[in-house]
Amino acid sequence: MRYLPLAQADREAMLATIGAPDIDALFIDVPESARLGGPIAGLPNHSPEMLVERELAAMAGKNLTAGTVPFFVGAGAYKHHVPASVDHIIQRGEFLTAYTPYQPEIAQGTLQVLFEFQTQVARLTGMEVANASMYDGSTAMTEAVFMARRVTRRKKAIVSGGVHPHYVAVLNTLTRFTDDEVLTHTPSLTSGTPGDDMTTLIAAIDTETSCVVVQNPNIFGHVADLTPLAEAAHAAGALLIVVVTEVISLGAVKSPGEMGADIVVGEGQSIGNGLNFGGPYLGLFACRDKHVRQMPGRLCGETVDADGKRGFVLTLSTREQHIRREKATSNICTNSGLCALAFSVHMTLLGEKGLRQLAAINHARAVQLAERLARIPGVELVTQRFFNEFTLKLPVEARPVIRKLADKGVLGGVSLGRLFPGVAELTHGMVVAVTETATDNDFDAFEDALDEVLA
Amino acid sequence: MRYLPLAQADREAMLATIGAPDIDALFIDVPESARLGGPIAGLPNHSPEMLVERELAAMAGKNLTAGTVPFFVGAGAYKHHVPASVDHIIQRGEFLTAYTPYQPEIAQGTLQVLFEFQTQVARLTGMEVANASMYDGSTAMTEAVFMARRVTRRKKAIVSGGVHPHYVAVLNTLTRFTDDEVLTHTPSLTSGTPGDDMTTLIAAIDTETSCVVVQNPNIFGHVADLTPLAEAAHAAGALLIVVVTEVISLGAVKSPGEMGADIVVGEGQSIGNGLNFGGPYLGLFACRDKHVRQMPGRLCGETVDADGKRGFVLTLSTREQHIRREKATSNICTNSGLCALAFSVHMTLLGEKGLRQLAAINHARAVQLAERLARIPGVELVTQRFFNEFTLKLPVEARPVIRKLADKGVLGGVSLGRLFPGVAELTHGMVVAVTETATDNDFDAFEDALDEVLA
Amino acid sequence: LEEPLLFELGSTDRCGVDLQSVPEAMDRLGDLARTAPIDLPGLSEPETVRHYTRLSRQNYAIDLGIFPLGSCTMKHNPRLNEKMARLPGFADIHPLQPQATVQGALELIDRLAYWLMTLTGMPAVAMSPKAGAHGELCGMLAIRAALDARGDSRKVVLVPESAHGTNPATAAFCGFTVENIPANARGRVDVDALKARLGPDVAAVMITNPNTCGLFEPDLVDICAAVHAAGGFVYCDGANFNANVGRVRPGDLGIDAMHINLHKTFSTPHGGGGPGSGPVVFSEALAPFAPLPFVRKTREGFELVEEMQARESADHNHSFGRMVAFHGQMGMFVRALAYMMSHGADGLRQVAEDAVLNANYMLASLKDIYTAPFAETGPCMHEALFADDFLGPVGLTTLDLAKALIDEGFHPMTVYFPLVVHGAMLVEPTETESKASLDQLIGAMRSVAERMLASPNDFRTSPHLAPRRRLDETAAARKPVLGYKAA
Amino acid sequence: LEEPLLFELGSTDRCGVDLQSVPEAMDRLGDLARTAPIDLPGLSEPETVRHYTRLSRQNYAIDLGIFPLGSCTMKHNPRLNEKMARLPGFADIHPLQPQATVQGALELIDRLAYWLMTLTGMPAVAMSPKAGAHGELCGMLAIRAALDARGDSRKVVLVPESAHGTNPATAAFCGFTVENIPANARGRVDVDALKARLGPDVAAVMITNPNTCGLFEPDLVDICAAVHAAGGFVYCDGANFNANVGRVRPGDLGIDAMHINLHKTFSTPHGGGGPGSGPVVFSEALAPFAPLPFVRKTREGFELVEEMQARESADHNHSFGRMVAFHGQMGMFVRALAYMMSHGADGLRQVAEDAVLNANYMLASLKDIYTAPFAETGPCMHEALFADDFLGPVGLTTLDLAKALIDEGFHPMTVYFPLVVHGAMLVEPTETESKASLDQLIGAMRSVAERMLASPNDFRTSPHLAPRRRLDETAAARKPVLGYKAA
Repeated sequence: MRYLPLAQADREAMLATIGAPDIDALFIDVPESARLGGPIAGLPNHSPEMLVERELAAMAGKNLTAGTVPFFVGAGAYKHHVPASVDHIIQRGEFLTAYTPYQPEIAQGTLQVLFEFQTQVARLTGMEVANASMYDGSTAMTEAVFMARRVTRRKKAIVSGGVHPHYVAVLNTLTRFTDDEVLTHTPSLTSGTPGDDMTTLIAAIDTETSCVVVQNPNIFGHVADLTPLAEAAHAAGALLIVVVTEVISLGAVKSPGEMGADIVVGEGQSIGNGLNFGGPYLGLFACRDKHVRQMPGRLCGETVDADGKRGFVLTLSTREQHIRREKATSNICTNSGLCALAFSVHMTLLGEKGLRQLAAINHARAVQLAERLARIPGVELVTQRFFNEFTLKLPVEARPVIRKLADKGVLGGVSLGRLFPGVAELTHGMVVAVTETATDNDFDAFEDALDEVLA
Repeated sequence: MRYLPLAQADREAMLATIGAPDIDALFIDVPESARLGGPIAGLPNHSPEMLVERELAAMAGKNLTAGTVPFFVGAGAYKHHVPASVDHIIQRGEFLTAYTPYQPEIAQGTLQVLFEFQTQVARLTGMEVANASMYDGSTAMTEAVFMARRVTRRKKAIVSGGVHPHYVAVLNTLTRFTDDEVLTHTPSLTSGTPGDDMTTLIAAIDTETSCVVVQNPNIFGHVADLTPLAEAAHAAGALLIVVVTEVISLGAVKSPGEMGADIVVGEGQSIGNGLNFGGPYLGLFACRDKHVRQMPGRLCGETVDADGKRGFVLTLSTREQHIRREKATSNICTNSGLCALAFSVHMTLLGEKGLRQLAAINHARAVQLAERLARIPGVELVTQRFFNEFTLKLPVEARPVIRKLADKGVLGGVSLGRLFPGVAELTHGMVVAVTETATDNDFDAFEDALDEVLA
Repeated sequence: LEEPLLFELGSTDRCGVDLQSVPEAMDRLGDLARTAPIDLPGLSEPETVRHYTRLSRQNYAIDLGIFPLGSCTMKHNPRLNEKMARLPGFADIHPLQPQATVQGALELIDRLAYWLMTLTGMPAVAMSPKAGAHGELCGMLAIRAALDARGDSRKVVLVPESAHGTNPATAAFCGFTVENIPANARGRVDVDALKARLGPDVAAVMITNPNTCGLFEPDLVDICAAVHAAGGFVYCDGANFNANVGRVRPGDLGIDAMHINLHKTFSTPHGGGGPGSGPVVFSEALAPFAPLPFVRKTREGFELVEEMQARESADHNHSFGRMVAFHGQMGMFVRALAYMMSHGADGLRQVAEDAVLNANYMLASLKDIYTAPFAETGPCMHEALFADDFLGPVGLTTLDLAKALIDEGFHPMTVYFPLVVHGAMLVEPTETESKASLDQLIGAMRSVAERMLASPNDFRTSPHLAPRRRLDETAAARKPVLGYKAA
Repeated sequence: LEEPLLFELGSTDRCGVDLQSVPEAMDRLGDLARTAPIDLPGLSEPETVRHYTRLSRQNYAIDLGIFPLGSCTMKHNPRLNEKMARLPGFADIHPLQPQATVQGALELIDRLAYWLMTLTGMPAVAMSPKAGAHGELCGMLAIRAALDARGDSRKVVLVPESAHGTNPATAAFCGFTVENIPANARGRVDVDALKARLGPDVAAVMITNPNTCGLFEPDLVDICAAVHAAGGFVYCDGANFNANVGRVRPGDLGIDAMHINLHKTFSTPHGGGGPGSGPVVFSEALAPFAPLPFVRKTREGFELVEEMQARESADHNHSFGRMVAFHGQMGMFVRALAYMMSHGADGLRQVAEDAVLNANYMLASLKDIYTAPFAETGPCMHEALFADDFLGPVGLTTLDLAKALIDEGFHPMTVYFPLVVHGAMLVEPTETESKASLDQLIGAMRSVAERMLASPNDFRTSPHLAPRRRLDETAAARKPVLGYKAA
């Protein structure tokens, strides 16, 4: 077995050193009723690498790969081009096979990367400080709500109808057994601003409110000015939590920080990370300096060593569960270290100049496609102010349309019916994402296919 | 431009340091008639990584990839499964982007690998010493002939008809303007041993003969006992050069060293390296200790450093052209360092146990297929004693048969007509290679397709 | 050469990518366009590769040497897994594509689920949790939901002293009250104390098995029966499943839920702190409460069930809901399945045996010098536990020993964990270390210990040979500097 | 920790692969089966990965820092190139597949050939040579074949003193007699001496341009005309094409043949000593003699012409034959084309400009301390040449300086080459170094030089900080140990 270095002779010599007659003697604490006499039934034995590869490749081959078709699926995960050097770097054994940097003297590589990552995320979101990443955007958002509760000592969270419904579902799950109150809004396409009306949200804020949670661009692609909301929240002593699921938008859209956010959470997948059928992804979490000790997740901080040289360590671990146990700020333990590295490398390659240009391309291409599709009879462009994703209202239910598009080899968008089951008003809606990877031919194919399906 | 770090401001500052008014001032030595005023016409400007990737992937997509079809093509290049860890290791920046180890103190990684490689090759071929690799098997064979000339001070090389015709062609090219005499033999399928008869070869040896060159297994797959040939050559004061194009065979077939070879050359591609449409490949070169100073190519040797620690250096460079200039032992300069690394890693993963098992699988599978195909009416199995490759004589010309097989999605072998243009007797011959990668389904597909094409 | 920070190297107008030019189109952002400087420096590709390559070399890693962190299970990460996870058919598919276009992905999840259920002997599994602690949360939420479903408001969760810190944190997060259960002198749960505490207010017991001292809980079958009899559930922390896999099916012990750290037992890479993946297996009693989404095999193929409202499902009609935005850590699933298929049933059994053998070999080879609290109670499982009592006379500690090992070229073991042992050193070699590698580490540990006892003053300020000397963690926490600010 | 040799780590029964069991079949090898031990040790996969990872870390590499080896052109190797070369459509096709099944591969070769011809301004190119020296051989064989075709038996090849050592070696290999031509005081070919030597016995002149002193040969047009007038050919060593690419087309200078090192100019990785790739461009006069095989575009697609006997070809009917078994270094072709397409015509011009700018910046920044033999004759091209005269007074040499630079964390420049300068130090930064990187190297070179002059005795035994101290090369050559033998 190729991953096991012990030879039979080694095993025997080691048992002799231990003074055990055989390997079974080392498992004597296992209750007799639970001892297995041999390999577990129902599973094949070990397999050559070539055959494992062949079997997995066959499974992979049954999927329709994004890169091989006109592709416009978004709604929280985005197909962007990732430079080859990113993957090269994250495959360095020293990054790939290192553990959490608990011995900082021999983990400065990972630690400096995290320090740089934190700085990049803080600047990108317009905030003062960011953590070393979390599982994904949805769990980061839930952690933000809990953090707001700790900061404000209030229990009521107001959640915009424009927030990704899966994120809201995660929040609902994790507050189901706590005494948190989560006030959600059912979105609507009929208002000028798909999602919900800012005035409704503002009206809901009261002195019990710990935070208002809003996504920008929201799940419908709509981009809003959050300043009035921030002012209203702050006036009531509440925090504004802004969710960003398409992080490339921060190269074109005014940052949450500039609009008054207190906590920014996001999904960082778009930079450096592939689609991966939903994971692993990268939760971003940034806030203001004054709240840092209430922040969840790992933090890397600068310090000096015994010689006075600059170095980095994991810090403020007094907030963490392995020390605080039941009083920890969060249940979250690992971060997404390798995904954060990929993000940071890609972000470094882009720099501000590249990020702005990439965002501008995304925006321009989305505008071009939106205008083309809106010309198809019966199709209405619902989102007017958007970044690289917009909502179309179709003359028929969107879900079967998307299936028919797929049959024609076009992956055309996400139906709002799938995202919001049970909200009848939304079933005709389709969210379409456009990135730099879409070609003019892809546009033609999409337009033609949609035309045909709707005809 | 993503690979160029200088910013415009850097360029200006540097010109100022140099004291040059502009970049053109640095090119003043270029004759005016040859100065280009701007980018060369006829070529596109720089292109984003995404677009380069797309364009090259489109070209790659036009090829029929070996791994996707029943595949039986050999004749000097073989499809074997290479473990994923091999490619991981050769992509380590410290191996991939290092230069020839001219400063040994900071190149011990490459040097130790070469030292280990040399040892592996020597043991594999049954010889005493091996060099650090050459371009490919064909150039290694030519170098061996020149080496035999240096050792024996004779000019006549006798080349078996069983040697890969491309190898013979290379030898002919490089001796075209020298006073070497190369005596080649036209192979025949009619003798019991396809290639040529041992007695004919032995008869050709005389006291002018510097070397006899023979391939084992030969181009027809035939495996011969070379001991009588070695004895005859040595009796006449000539060297026996043995060529091995399928290096996996050395896990099953008695080594050239055991059969009396003086020089063994080979193509190492089968271990660690992909098909790559013919290159880069890996020339192997091994010989007896007593001839080492006449050996071409780079050599890595053990020594000690100033502290007495074991270390490795390139050695015996007095044979090399950068020192000897026109008196160098060979024109060859670079080796195939990275391919040698891949070979060495794969060889290490295999070890003797794995190599023997792999060779046994190859042999058994080839025997199975040969017996199946030989049952097809009109098909004759010409090679009786073979390793993983054998020659079939078809009732019709082989070249069109192979094209028709390809149309049916089976890459079925190499026609002898392609390898030996102009030798009428061979046009019905097809060389079929079978490795561990061929499945039973592949066998079925080949048999059915050949049956149909010949029907 | 010291590697500067990116912010000291790069500039906002430097760029390591080439992009298409921006096409002509109407701007739809208006006054919401970002105009203020962001101050994100860029580098060309050569500078980027070099920056990160240099940084990487300041890390220790399993590719460089043994990483004997107890409870962390740092084993070899096969390169095949990396290759498979990068197949475009897995890496380049979107979680919201029509299900008909991702049948291979759903098949893979279903296949992995089958392996996990078979290896644990449990009838159900939740795939979406993103890490071990997230898996614990999933398990405890299911227990909470199951209790609620029967109208039972029990609130107490019993946790042994030696539990992972995450256990009490998770229980608290689900609204439970945590009470500790002491360990006995043999390093196991005090069964009598536990049984005595059971009652109608006890919702669950959380047990780590093998426990954090690296010992198998021999009374677990008995404990499970007692907890069940008292109307509670047993959550098993599966972080240490590497010691059992293929030799013991946790389901045969009677537990109700257990998370599995794919990176620990099934060799997905840790990557300097994640991503992890923490599927949770459930007993029949808890299966109906498992989270969404899940994969179901139907006659037409594989179905991803994303919501309960719209359809009937006998098994999952009480699902407590969604834990993550999409379907879990697909990239880790591919790696774990590649590993499982490579090892097979026979290989995975060998994994546990070699892991346990290696740990006992370490224990046997060092217990004459190192304080070994439970060495006399019998063999350990996959971890050998030591303590620093033997250093007491010379005034040195576990920390000093760890830092001294760094100077020997090794990553230290886990230190000061478990908390139940003073100055604990928890050594977990894993099954992917050779005897030669263990002998090297044993040699270094013996040599360091001997030298520490002989010349203690040489060891108060180690390491000396690492990229950094001891770092001032107190200063870092007192006045945190968490991002770069230009001087 | 020192890394042992594989032969000290492994054993013949250890194995890092799992294979199918051997199927039942008749043995057809009989008494030719290999039965004696081969003594090839194996390792498990974890041990293998660790062995090579550890070894790799004893290497310096471009990914770690500037690699200023003059004449070697160590530039950044883009990772896109590696990715493209691994596309199965390129990496997993056999050289002898039917041509209809490899049209994309032939297209790629044709496309690369077009780029090379366009960039050099030459009408033909031979793709198969496997390295620079092999390309030289190809060029000289073509010249020999062209002379033979016209029944001309000229034998003398003139080579400037400053030529690469490979030049005379190659000429000798083709049966030519080599004569040296001196350099003038400005480091260029002495044109008068060369012209004086021309005559009916001179077959060819081999010139390196830019030459090995890093200088452009300003009289090359003139030289070519004179050689042609005398009935000879001009071979241009293109190893230094990186200095010209996009700014000068060698064809415009009048040369007849030039090899191109794809790894030097077009960034295919050097890999610790190869594989290289050395295509050769030809003038109209030499084109018909180019080697087989070659790719030809036809109406039906691309054709690989493998032999001349069977078909008529006006262009190649005098081909001198085959140089390699198959079609050349496909893997390198893919990388080089990816690089060219990435840079484009504008980017390649910038490559030459930045390479020359960087070299002149090095020269300007160091010439006050370092002896700079030709600094006063004008700008250099892509390499800055220094000499160790300035160290003479303190009894130190170029070698000492090189080893001292190792202790500063840098790879030294090329030393003792070109031979025409005493204690030569040839510094080639390449265009992929940033100004910051150059400033670091300049700082180190200045500091080392100053300290060497001030305290020469500190520098006679450098390096001290590398994985090894100075190695005994004499002992290695006197009694060569070229393979491992068990003690």
